[in-house]
Order: sequence, then structure tokens, then C-alpha cells
Amino acid sequence: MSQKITSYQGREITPDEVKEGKYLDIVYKFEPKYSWAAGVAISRFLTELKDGKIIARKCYKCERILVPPRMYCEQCFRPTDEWVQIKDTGTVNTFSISHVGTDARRLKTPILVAVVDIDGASPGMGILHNLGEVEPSKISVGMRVQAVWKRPEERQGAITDIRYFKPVES
Amino acid sequence: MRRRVAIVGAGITLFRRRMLETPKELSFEASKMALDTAGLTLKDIQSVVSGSAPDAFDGVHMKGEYYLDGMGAIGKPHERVYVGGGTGVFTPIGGWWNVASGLYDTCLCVAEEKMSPLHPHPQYAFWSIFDQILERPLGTTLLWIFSLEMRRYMHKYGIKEEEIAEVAVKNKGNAVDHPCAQLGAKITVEDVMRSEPICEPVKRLDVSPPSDGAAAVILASEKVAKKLTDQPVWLDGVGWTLDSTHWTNRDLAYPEYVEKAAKMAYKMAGIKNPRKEIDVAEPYDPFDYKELHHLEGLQLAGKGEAPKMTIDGVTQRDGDLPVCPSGGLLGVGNPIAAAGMMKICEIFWQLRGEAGKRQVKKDARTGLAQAWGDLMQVGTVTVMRS
Amino acid sequence: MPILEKITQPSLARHWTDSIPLEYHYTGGVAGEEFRRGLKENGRFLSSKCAQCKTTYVPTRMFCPSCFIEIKDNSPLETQGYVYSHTTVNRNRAGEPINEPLTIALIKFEGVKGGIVHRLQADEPASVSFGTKVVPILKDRRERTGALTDIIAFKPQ
Amino acid sequence: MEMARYLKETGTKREYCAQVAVKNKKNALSNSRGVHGANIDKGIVMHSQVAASPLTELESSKGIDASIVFVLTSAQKARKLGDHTVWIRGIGWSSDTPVVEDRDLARAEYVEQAAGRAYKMANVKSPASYFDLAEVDDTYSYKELQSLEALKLASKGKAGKMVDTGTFDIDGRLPVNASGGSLGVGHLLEATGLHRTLEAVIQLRGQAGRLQVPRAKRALVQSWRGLPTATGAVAVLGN
Repeated sequence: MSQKITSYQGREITPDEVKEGKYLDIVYKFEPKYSWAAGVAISRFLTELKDGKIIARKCYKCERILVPPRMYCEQCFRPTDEWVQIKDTGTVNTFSISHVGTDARRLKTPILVAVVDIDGASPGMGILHNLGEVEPSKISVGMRVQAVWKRPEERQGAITDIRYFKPVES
Repeated sequence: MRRRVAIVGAGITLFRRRMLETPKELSFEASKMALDTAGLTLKDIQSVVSGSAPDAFDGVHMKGEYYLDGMGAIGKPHERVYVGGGTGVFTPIGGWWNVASGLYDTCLCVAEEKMSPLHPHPQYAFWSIFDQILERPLGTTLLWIFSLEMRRYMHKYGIKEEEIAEVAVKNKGNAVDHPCAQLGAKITVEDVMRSEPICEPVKRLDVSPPSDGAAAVILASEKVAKKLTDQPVWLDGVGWTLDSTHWTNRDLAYPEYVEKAAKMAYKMAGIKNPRKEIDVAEPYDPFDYKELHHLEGLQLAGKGEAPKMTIDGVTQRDGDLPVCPSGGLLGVGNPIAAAGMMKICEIFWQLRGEAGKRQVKKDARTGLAQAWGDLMQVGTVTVMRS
Repeated sequence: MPILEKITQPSLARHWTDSIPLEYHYTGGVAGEEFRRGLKENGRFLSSKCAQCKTTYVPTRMFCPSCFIEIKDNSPLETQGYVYSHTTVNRNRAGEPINEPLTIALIKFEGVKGGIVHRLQADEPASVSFGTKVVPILKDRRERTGALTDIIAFKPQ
Repeated sequence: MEMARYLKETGTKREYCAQVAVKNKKNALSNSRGVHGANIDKGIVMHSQVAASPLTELESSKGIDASIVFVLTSAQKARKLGDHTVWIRGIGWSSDTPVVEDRDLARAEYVEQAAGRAYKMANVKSPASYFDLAEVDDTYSYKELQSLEALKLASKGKAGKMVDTGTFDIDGRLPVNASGGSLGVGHLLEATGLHRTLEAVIQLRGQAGRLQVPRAKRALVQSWRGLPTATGAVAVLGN
């Protein structure tokens, strides 16, 4: 782009050319399957979710209560020290109304998502989750919310054992 | 011990939603243009550093191996660097290690991205960057992070969506003058506000598009650079930092990782007052609010003050601190790694006074390019001088 | 100090299983498009000749990787294919046994750089060896799509 | 196909490749990390299940999980930190073409180039007599032989015979993969190079226990990036 350059390389394929099949393409589909180890901290976290509880880890050095829990404190770079059960209520740190799904396709009903700072953890310790039982226009930063759990027999030890967070009167 | 490093040539392809060229072929075109404009051939190049974002976009495992012949790297020491969206600016930092350390005198740095193969949408590849146990089961999209961050930024400083939209208007307008641009357009704040909501508060025109493209620069040691050109552009400061991957535990209103990376680069370049000393900047702008966010992290605007700077015209090409004179990712396009490298190329051309219609009004002597990525927690910064 | 707390009860060590379904639509590229057209329409292998070093490559290349210049000279390959190396596999990509062992060969062509990795179909597999001259067996023109699978296999001449 | 081509062009006997697996798996029995250690003979290796002819399963390393960390520092700082420092005297890395069909499958040109750079930096003139031990690529049995020749630790086509006559045994003239290598310990994909380096560092620190090579002062480490690449790196280490 130096002004000395007068032409730039690249051959665009337009959406119309894709439709009419102007160029030969090769379609390749595959579905790799994974089994991820949850590790020490998240295994326990999932087990507690199955019991309808949220658990965190405390670092004695910085005194932060960390959620999601981890076996090491990434700030102090030492193992964390203690399991601490925290509440299933919290405050909306930020939120969004998502009109698209994972593959960027448009959704019929928008998903409400938020970072919820959980009560009992250190300030700013949020987790990502969905919001429910609320009009999108009524959501605000700072709103108080509470977890809505699946019935005990439906829980499987997953983040989705909490269906969503709903507003509560503060 | 540390040697001074110069950029002596730059090259770029068109940025488009879908291109015929393979990643190798795109890399070849950008590399060849960089070599030609520097008056060099492949024989003059001692090492190669490449950058490309997740393998998942084009479904080629160890992409850095696959495309290396298109970067002239056969038989040469080649390495691929990868820090997500930060890759484009990290690529010349990788090259800088090669040259500043004294290991090599010339290094070709190439960034390439071909996002179009993934169907139905490149966006999908980003699903796999989220925590597989705690986040993906919620139906996560990459846009969630951005909209959550944008909302927090607006909330903390009382910023309106209309003020943020000014960035999209400026950058897409600037891109009209970029010969490689995918989405240059004269639009208004109302156009942005009326565009389709995707992930509120993020709307269609707040976002940069997925693209195919490549860009390259050539680095040389001081001795070699001075033989090659009267106008070397010095890569005087580099910086990079990672924040925690626990992104929901971070302050979403302020990019601390950008601040740390910037301070590292400023210290190396001997910059004491960035706002006064930086003449032109290319911060990373995949979303319009990110330009503002990053200007603040870069210490080029006070916290919460970047929107006002934008509205006052300070960041226009004829302003006191031109920002994204190229048109940025919002206007030129966002082939991830190549987009960051496009910013390096832009500063190179701006500092040499070769940017044509895009040339900023002020006499630019010191410029900056920045990118950000991974799980939205890496900052990469370079400071360049003419 | 290391992390001292361990999981000692196997049932408490959790795993999360999921998959990532992926679909790609690849273009053949500037050179690949030509190669595939040549295969589909004429049943020929196109090669590319570098104007500077005179190396001929197969399949086609848009650029010469050693001279680093564009290649514009593409023409059908005239020379004979031969087995450069070969292997026999008894299992598929997932490591499961397959009924019929599969012989795979790297086919090269006299005086040409590059080649094609493909199946080798021989009545007497033991007779195949380094240098065995081979010819491609192609699908019928109407069935060809421009993919490498337009070649069914190579067989000894 | 690479192994077949290597055997043909160098005239190396098929059984010499099996001997690499025998040696490395045996060495691994003395390594606390050596989960694939075994005391077996060439016959067992050659008659194990065929992976892709001529390569057998016991000649193919198996994946394991692990994490390895090194701390690097400047010479100035290192001198203050104690007497167990291991010095990086030379490094080199290189890639051959990614197009498999374009390669000379018999040779590991990337190893020759990477070694050339590392030897130059470390001022190694006669590699065959310079080193006290080497940890080199043995992702597949023949890779060790092919790499030893590319590294000039054996002359062309001679590595097989040398492994068979014990030159590269732990008590031989030049112990190669005294740790057990990837065939004996397991393969760590992208972290494999770090594993080989780790084993060399432990040797140079004199902390290798039953694996210890006496008076180990100079070590060579070489690793391959794995399939489908022709990329590798070489490091010359010393204490």
C-alpha cells in the first residue's frame, strides 16, 4: 500500500458464485468426541451442584474466596487451602440478550445471559449463567438474583443443574 | 545486548468474506509483496515467523506446518505463534526475538487466516475456547463475552450506545480509502443503532466481519536495514501480557492486560507520556467499544474518556491522535491474525508517509499497534518509530 | 508446595463427555481448482513448471516454493508413474481392523517433483515394489467430481 | 512408507529397527517415568501386530499425559543460583516441505539443517566424538536410526549396525535414549521435545540414578514434531 503498489492480490468468491457452484468445493464433516477430566476442584464442584450447593476454594494468603473453585491461586501461585460453601444468590455484574446460538444462527427466543457475582465469594467472583423468569427489559446491572435448581432427581452433576438465575426482592 | 530491529517491507492481500486462494496461496501473495517492496528475494531471508488463529477455522491440524511453504519457510527456522486474536501483533514480536537476540539478521513475519471453510459460520469455532464443563453446556457464543463486557463498560462510566457507535462510523468510513477493505462504507450513528441486535447491546454494525486474508512484514537488524532502505521503521518497543483465564472473575470494564503490555512496550521504547508521544494508533477494534476500551488500556485516554475523544474528533485522520486510519477490523475486515498484522502494515506505511489517501494529517513519527485475544485476556503491543 | 489434596475415591473423579461436530467447505485454491478441473473434465493430471528453476510439480502449484515466484505454466503430465514407496495397513483411521488389507503407495512421476498418495490395486500385491510402473484407474467421466477420489486406485501397468 | 524408503536406500536390515525398540524399552525399566518399559527381544518386536507395514506396534511409541517445566535464566543470574546449572550451548530448528509427496522420504533433511545450526552455535566440529549421550527422536523405531545419521552421530546407513552391536546402549560408546525415549517412556506429542530435554538435563546434573551415564558433560537433544510434519529441533547442552 505503499502508493507504489497499484494492485492487490486475492480472488473473491461471491455468495452468488457459491450458490451457482462456480468453483469445486470439498465438503468435509467430522465429529471428534472428547472425554475431559474435570480435575480435583471441578469434580468436587460438580458433585456439590448435584446436591444443590455451590462450593468455592479459599486462599489463605490473599484471603480470596474463589469460584469457580481451583486447587491453586493464580495470583499467589500456591495451592488453595480450604473448601467454603457459598450461597446460591448473587448480583448481576453484567448481562446480555443473545439473539444468536452457538453456530451464529438466529434464535426464535433470545437467551438471557449474565455474569453473576455469587454471595459469599470475594467481590467480583462471578460465574457465567443464564437468567430466567424475567422480562429482558427489566434486567439491570446490580439486580439481585437467586439460582433456580433442577429437581434433585434430574441433577447430574453439571453446571446446568442450575436451570438459571431469577430475580429476587432485595 | 539487545539489537535494534527495523521493519523494511510490508505486504497484504485483499480481505474478503470468501477467497479462492488456499491459506498457502494467500500467505505467498502477502509474503511476495513484502519481499518485492523491500527489494529482497527469499534467499535474503534467514528465518520465518508465522501467525494464525485457531486451527478450527480451516480445520487443518497444525496449520503452521501446512502453510509454511507459502511463507518461504522450507529449510529455514520457522515458528508459528498463536495467542488468538492477539496473534497478528504477536507475530512481529516473535520475529523481533529472532532479530533482537542476534540470532538472525532478517526475518519474514506472515499472518494468515482463512475463516470461510467452517460452516455454517466461522463464529462456531469460538465455542471451543470456552470452558468445556462450566460454560459450553450453557450454549455459549463468543459474542456473549463482548456484549457482557460492553454492557459493563457502559454501566461503569455511564456511556451510551450512540457514543460507541461513533467508532463504527469512523472506521468503516476510513476503510473506504483502503484498497483491500471488505466493508468500507459511509454510514451514520443511526444506521448502527437501527442495525439488527445480535447479542444486546451488540448490534450488527458494532461488529467486524469474518474474512479471508493475509499480511506480512519483513524485519531486519539495524546494520542490514540501513543498507536496504533510507526509511526503516524501527520496532522500538514490544509488550505482551496474559490475564487470568477465569474471565468471569475479571474487571470487565477495564483491560488491565492491555495496560501491562503497553507499559512494557513503552518502557522499552522510552515513552514516558504516551498521549503526547504517540502520533498515530491502531488499537484492536473487532467491536466498536473495543477501540475505546483499548485506548484507555493503552493510556491514550483516561478511564471512561475515550468516547468523548472520539466524539470530539480527536481520533479522526486529521485529529490530534488519529486512531485506526486504516479503517480497522470494522472496515477493512477481520481475518483474525492477518487483521492484527494489517495494523502493523498500516503504521509502517503511515510512518513512511506512503499511506496515500489514508495518510494522517499530522507529521507522524511514532505509532502503535495493539491486538488482543485468547480468552479475551491477552494484550500484545508494538511501538514503532520512523 | 504441590497440591496435596487428591481424589482417592474413583467415583468422585468426574469426566465430562461431549463432541464438537464440524463441517468444512474447502476451496481447492488457485492451483488446486485447475488440477481438479483437469482431473474431472479430461481425466488428466495437471502439473506446473517453474519458469526460473524449471522444476515441474504435480499436483499444480500457484508458486514455486524454492524460487518463490508465481507459476503460470500448467500442462498435462506426460510421464509415467511409479511406486516410490508403499505400505499395507490392516486397520482404519480409528484403529479398528478392516476386512481387506489396504495397500497405499506414494506414486511419483519421472522427472517431476511431488506425486500422489493413493490406493494401489494389484492382483499380486507381493509383486509390487519400489519402481513398479503404474497407471491410474479413473471413475467414469460422469461420476467424476474433481476430487482425488475420482481416481479409484493405481494399478501396475 | 518413510521407513520402507529409509530401509531400501540405506540398505539397513529390518531387524535393526526392532533392536531400537528392544534397547529403549529395556532402558525404560530403570526409569521411574518409563511406563512402557519391557525386557523383550527383536523377535517379539518384529512379530507384534503390524501398524502399517513394515512398521509394527511395538516400534510405535504410545501417547501419555504429562507436563514438563523448565526455568531459563541469564548466565549472570544462573551463577548466583547454585551449581546445578545446565547450559544451552547451541540451538537450531528447521522444517522441510509440508508437502509429503515432495519430500525425500529416506532422509531427515530437517534434522541435518537443525543440527547444522546448533553445531555451529555450539562450535561442535566432530559430533560423533563430542557427545557423552544423546536423546533423539524415536517416535517410531526407524526414526532413531534415520535421525542419528542426520545428526552425524553415525555415518549414512551405519546407524542400524551400530545399534545392533551395542554402540548406543547405556554402557556403549554413545548412550542414545538412555532414558528409554518415547518407545520406553511414552510420547507426549508437542511436549515430547521437552521430555527428551528433561532426561538430558537430569543426566547432566548427575541425578539420573540407575540410568546415570558416568561423567556426562555434553548432551545432544533432538526431537521431531511428529506426523505429518518434517520439522525438528536440536539442542546442544552442557554442564
